[in-house]
Amino acid sequence: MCLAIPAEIVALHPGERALVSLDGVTKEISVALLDGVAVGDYVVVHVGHALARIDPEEARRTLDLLAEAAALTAEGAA
Amino acid sequence: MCLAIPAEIVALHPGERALVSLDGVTKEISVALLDGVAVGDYVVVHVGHALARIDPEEARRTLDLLAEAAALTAEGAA
Amino acid sequence: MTAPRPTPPSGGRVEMIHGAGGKAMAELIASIFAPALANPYLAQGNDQAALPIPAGGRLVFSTDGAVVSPLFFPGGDIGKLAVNGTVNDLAMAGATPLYLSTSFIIEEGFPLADLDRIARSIGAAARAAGVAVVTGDTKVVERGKADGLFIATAGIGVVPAGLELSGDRARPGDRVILSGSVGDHGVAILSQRENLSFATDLESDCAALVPLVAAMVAAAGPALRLMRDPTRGGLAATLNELARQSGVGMALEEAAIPVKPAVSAVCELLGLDPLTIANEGKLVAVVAPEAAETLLAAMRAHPLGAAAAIVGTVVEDPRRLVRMRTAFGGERIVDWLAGEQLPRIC
Amino acid sequence: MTAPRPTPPSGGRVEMIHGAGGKAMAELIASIFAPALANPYLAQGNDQAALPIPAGGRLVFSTDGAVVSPLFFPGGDIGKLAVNGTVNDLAMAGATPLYLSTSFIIEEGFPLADLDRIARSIGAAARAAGVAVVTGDTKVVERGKADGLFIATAGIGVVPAGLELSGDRARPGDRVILSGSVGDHGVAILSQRENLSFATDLESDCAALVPLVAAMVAAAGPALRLMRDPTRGGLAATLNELARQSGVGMALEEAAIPVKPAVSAVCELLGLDPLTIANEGKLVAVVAPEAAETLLAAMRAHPLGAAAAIVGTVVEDPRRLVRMRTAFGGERIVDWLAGEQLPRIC
Amino acid sequence: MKYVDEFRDGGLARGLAATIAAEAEPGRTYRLMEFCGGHTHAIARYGLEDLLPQAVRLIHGPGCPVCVLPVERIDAAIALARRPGITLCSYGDLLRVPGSGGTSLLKAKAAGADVRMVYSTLDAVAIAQREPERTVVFLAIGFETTTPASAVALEQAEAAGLGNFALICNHVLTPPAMRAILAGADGLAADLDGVIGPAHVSTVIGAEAYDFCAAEFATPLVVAGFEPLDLLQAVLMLVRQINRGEARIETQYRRAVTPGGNRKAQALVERWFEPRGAFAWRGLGSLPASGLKLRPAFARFDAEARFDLAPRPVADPPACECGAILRGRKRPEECRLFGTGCTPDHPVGACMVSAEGACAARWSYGRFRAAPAGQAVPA
Amino acid sequence: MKYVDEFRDGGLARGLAATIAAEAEPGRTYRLMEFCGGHTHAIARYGLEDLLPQAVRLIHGPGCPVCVLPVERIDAAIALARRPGITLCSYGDLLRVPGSGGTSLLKAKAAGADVRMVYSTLDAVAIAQREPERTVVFLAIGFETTTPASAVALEQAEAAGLGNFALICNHVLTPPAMRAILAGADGLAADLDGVIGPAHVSTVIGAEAYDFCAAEFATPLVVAGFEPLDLLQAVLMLVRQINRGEARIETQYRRAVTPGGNRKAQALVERWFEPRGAFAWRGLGSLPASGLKLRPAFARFDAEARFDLAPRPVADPPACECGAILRGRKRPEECRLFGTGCTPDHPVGACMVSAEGACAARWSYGRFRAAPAGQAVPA
Ligand code: SF4
Ligand code: SF4
Ligand SMILES: [Mg+2]
Ligand SMILES: [Mg+2]
Ligand SMILES: [Mg+2]
Ligand SMILES: [Mg+2]
Ligand SMILES: [Mg+2]
Ligand SMILES: [Mg+2]
Ligand SMILES: [Mg+2]
Ligand SMILES: [Mg+2]
Ligand SMILES: [Mg+2]
Ligand SMILES: [Mg+2]
Repeated sequence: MCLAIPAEIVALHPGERALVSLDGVTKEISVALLDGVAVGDYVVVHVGHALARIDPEEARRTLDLLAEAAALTAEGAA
Repeated sequence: MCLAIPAEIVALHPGERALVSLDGVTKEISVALLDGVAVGDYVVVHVGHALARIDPEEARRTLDLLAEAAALTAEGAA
Repeated sequence: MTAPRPTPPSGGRVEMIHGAGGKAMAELIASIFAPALANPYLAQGNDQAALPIPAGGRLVFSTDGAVVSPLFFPGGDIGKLAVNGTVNDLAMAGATPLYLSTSFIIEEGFPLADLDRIARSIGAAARAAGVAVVTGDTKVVERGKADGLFIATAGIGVVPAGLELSGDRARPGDRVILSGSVGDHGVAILSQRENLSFATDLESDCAALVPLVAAMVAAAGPALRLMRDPTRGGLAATLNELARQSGVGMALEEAAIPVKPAVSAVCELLGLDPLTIANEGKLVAVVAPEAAETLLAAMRAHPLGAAAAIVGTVVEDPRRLVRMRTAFGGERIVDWLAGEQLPRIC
Repeated sequence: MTAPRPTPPSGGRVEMIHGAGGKAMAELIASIFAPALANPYLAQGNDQAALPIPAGGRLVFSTDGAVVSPLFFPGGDIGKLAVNGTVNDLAMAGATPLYLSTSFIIEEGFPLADLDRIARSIGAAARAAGVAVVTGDTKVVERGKADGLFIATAGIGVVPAGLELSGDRARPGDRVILSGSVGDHGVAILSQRENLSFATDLESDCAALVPLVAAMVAAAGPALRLMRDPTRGGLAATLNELARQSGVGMALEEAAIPVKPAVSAVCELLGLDPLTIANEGKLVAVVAPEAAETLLAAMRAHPLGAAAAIVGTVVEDPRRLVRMRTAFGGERIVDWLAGEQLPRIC
Repeated sequence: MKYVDEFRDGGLARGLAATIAAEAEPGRTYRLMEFCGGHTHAIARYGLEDLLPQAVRLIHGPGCPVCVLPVERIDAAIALARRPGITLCSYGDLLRVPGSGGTSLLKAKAAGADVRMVYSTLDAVAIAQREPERTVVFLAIGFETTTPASAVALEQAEAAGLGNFALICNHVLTPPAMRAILAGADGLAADLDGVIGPAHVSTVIGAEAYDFCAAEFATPLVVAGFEPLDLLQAVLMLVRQINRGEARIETQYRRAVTPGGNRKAQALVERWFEPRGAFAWRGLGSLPASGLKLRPAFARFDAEARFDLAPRPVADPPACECGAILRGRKRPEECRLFGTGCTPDHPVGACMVSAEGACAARWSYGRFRAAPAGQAVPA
Repeated sequence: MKYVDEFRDGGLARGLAATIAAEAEPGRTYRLMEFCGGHTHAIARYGLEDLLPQAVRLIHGPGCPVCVLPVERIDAAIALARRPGITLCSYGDLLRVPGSGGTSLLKAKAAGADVRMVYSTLDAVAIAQREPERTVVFLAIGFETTTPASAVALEQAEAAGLGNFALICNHVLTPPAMRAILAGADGLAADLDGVIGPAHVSTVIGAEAYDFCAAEFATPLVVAGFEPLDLLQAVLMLVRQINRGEARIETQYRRAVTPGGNRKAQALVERWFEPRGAFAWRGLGSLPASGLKLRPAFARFDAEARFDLAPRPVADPPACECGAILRGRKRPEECRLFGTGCTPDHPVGACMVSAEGACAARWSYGRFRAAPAGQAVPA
């Protein structure tokens, strides 16, 4: 039910709507729940609404932590 | 368009309606256009309405005249 | 009618999921179609049936879509009609029908109990015609996108070498034989239409003509030119088709064409011509004149041809007209139906 | 695409009279179906086609109903789908498809120009698959009683003696080969549904698998156990069917299963599993392990199998489960679709 | 079928035909117009022409209400049927009639309009009751036979207080059309020796309604039943009158027709309808007081008033000879479109539209008969 | 797919799993509840159990709004859908959920009710605009993730002045349910060592909303994304907290979740909805202030008020162990109906209803795993 997926804003449409792209698949969604959405932003899309903006910096940091944790043991490093 | 066929009244139904029979095929029709229709009467049915009562006596007379006319020549008598 | 089988589903309805290719569809097939149609080829359980190749002769292949409304009618139902519609088209080539396929298109919400009844009717009709339903397909469409149920059947038969029946083989002088009364099926269907609201005891003639055809082929041999079942469009359409295909005319005798009183009565009431009304268990045969009486006798000896009659003669006519001497003594053309609107009858 | 033909009807619509068995129907057939499908068997002009009996082997017979919505979609239309739906079911038995029948159920008001376009698509698909549409049937139902057009096809093919492919022949140790990416057809159809409103370049994979199958049979011979096309219900349903039919389990490798990025993306957006989505130009083969690489190479050499992959192994499992090692490293069951509601896709 | 089969006896027919042949005077032609499409149809269906002597020539009149309905009224009905919320009901005969530009009610139905065939007027009322969210318009058509059925429907709609039922009135009257033909409306005198009067129209209006034929035009008229023996008997009665130089109104169809007709039906029609100033007939043009409309008091049931239907006159097809045919001056075969450009599948003119039309009956039932000299027989 | 594929890397997963295994202390069990059905689904879909050491036991929580919706509310929606003139719209997940007596919205649709699947709330508003003659009722369901979408739909309906749009509010709240589980609502203490907090709920309500877990129940919680690496990382974070004896609220899913959440969404929800006194959860019973309803000022959009829906409570099926499963006290295999009387095709209890339910996920994705001792493995 809480299925949501990050997608890139590729165009802003009138009426608080935007076109998002997910690997080339495009879909019009509502961005009424987010202020200041811009083309190039990644947003979390849930039942046709953008719920949250993805913070690229935080994403990078999380991946760094992941890689670090995965490398802690011999198996992970293999 | 003026297709009509004689059928026998076999039952009277409420609401100025009646069941007619034509060689065992029965159909409900309106008898709103004829007063005093009775079971056993033959009526001329047109688009679901009884238009006229058949007069058996006149029918017989017409057939007599027909038979008579048909018998006038040698070919007719053959 | 068949061996004991699981109690048919009651109260349930077909849902979209029954057509989605998953477990619900498999269960629908297993609970309704498999027991009703059981035979070893169907039991192969593949998306196709592998069948022995008949020895000798030619294959005959035909299809029919059944879209009748109502689905149940006096003398039959859509299942029986779907089987016989194809079986008869095979038989008209002189073929022995062997295998049928059934393609079901079901409207969401269709009662499972009705589907079960129709499946059993298909099974019974197939057994009666000596064919096996060996493969099938089931689709479900949303409510409002179909009319309860449509069934398309296709069939394979085999015709022995040397027997060549085709609509182009009628020749001047040939006799036209009709296997029985016309209009029974169409009028039985019409009697079920609410908006026409008439009542009759008449039943559809829906039947597999296979055994009658076997008797005819045995009796007339190569003198038999062709057969065709006068379904949609009735006898009028069939004879006009044949006249066109063979490049001949036809001369009919109205008095020889059997019409049941109830059919005549309904036609008078509604302004229809019995010759344009559908039949589902009748055939027209064209036969060389010298074999006509033999063939007629053979047909009359069979229950499906008890009322058979020679109804006309093939004549030369570059205009390919079907003419008829009326019972009244005059002559008229029997044309294709120009455009009367009848309810769906097959 | 074909020889010059009468200009297709424009602006007109199918009326009830086109299904009434009279002249209007004959004209519809003559102007639309006959030129699009032309072949000598169809030209016999009877209600059935008489065909030469193939020499040797077994007959294969199958049917499919096409009820897809929309009727025209990226990569195909209902006509192409109807042809390939049956052709592929024949090919899955290793058969060479020879003859098709087509049964049209048309909704009153259907544009004649669309019907013409679909008829030509059927003709093109049949020629591409090497089959002839030899017989047919046309019914028209009232507006609101169908969804534009349904087409049921049935087909006859012949399989050479000695080639026995069947869903019950998978044995533990056999390899499972998939001919290409999954989900293309279903997602292409979904992309056309207004209420889902997403856009993609993806096209349906709708294709006749006949030449690929010929190459496979040539390459693997009797080591080929079975083939099946993962249509409705997708790869998941097909593998579960096969597991059930053969009494085995399957062990899949998720990483080996080709899925196009657009298909993955749509599935993520809508919460669907690509393994449950319909394909119309893919097949699953089960092959003895020693022939797996040879077969794979033969498949990859053919355009229809360019992305073929060994996706799993048949295993012993009394519970007949289809299990999958996920790309992530865990394991899970690949079950039949329990009940997701997808639009009508085939 | 009682009162039917007796009047279809082929044996009697041969006798009657012989009598007619015997009584027809040598060298004389009896040009008899059957006014009514029902008669036209019966003549064709039973092949009566084969039974009559050459001397008797049957001329098909304008008595098919479907045939004579002007195109603009079909156009108006189609336009109304296409409006959302409207359910247009009519008798099956009318649905195929071509309007302008090759359209028809059936084609409009195929294209999505809610058009329904009904068997009876009362079916349309029932639809209006069953589907209160639809506005049900009955496209009424017909001669005096059929008008009372429309009146009964209106009575029922009124009694049920239906606000969603209305009627397009195309009812027409027999006597004015007959008068126009006998008078030679376009200045040419009708060349008729006698008239076969309508069967079922006459059950309603009575035989007295035709007195003017004899009185004003010195033309004999016999009201005849629709069965083939009825027709032959009427022909004999006319031949006899003509031979004697008489011009009387007789009734052959006495089993159902009285001099005064069905007074109850007449009263009902009178309550609901009144004559129009003029009404256009395909093939005949505009004829005064020849059509009916709803009385203004019932405007709420009058679709023409309610929906502002303003039929825009459409000219009859130029090559069509219907006018001459309906007046008995030409035969269908003499039209150059007959069977080539104009057939029952693709009718051009009024007479080819319904199975009761002169051209359609000729084509569908009788085209095997010899074509006139100098004209190829259409295949 | 950016921000997706990176978090599905099987290589990193193996490393992370090894680290978790290495850090899990011998002899200790880590009982971690993933509250959210999205996590439950991801665990099953990626087979995460195979990657985790025995010591880590994942317990499926009640975070599937479809699963926990009480039967009586489905019954009420079905009854409403059956009324003429009503078009009932909902997300696909909800349509299959069984109501009383084996019915469901899909079965009601098959039987003729106008039930439509929509992808978004706005589709339902669009239907109401396109079909003004229908009354469109959106059957709203979902946690805090989904509620804002309902609020946006209501905003649009209000702006468009739609009189034919209403909503049945079944929106529920995460914190009260979590509190009930941690508190042991039925008197039994929850036996949990840590909680994996919702991903998308938290984008809306923010991580601070879970402070009570640590403060009141001394239970650590990590808000985690729905991708499998997110989950593994959250497990590692929890293991580490537990090892250290900590109980803090952490956020693994920092790329989308902030401490305060989406204030705009919160404000919109606040405008339209208010908490109910109590709301019944299948398996958990009635929980105070755990559900939302439309504010009385918006009664015109409230289908419960407009159509007098009075859901009649239906007892949970007696043999169903959902309550114990949702509290982490039993595993699906320990229910005697699991896979026999209760399957995703024919669900009996709440947890078998949606693919995100604990029992359904176990059955559909994981039933090959060893059954508990003494219990036959269902085929
Ligand atoms: S054949 Fe056609 S065009 Fe000619 S007169 Fe008759 S109706 Fe008119
Ligand atoms: S298996 Fe079914 S009955 Fe048992 S706990 Fe799960 S949902 Fe409830
Ligand atoms: Mg056929
Ligand atoms: Mg047939
Ligand atoms: Mg046939
Ligand atoms: Mg199939
Ligand atoms: Mg048929
Ligand atoms: Mg098939
Ligand atoms: Mg197929
Ligand atoms: Mg298949
Ligand atoms: Mg057919
Ligand atoms: Mg298919």
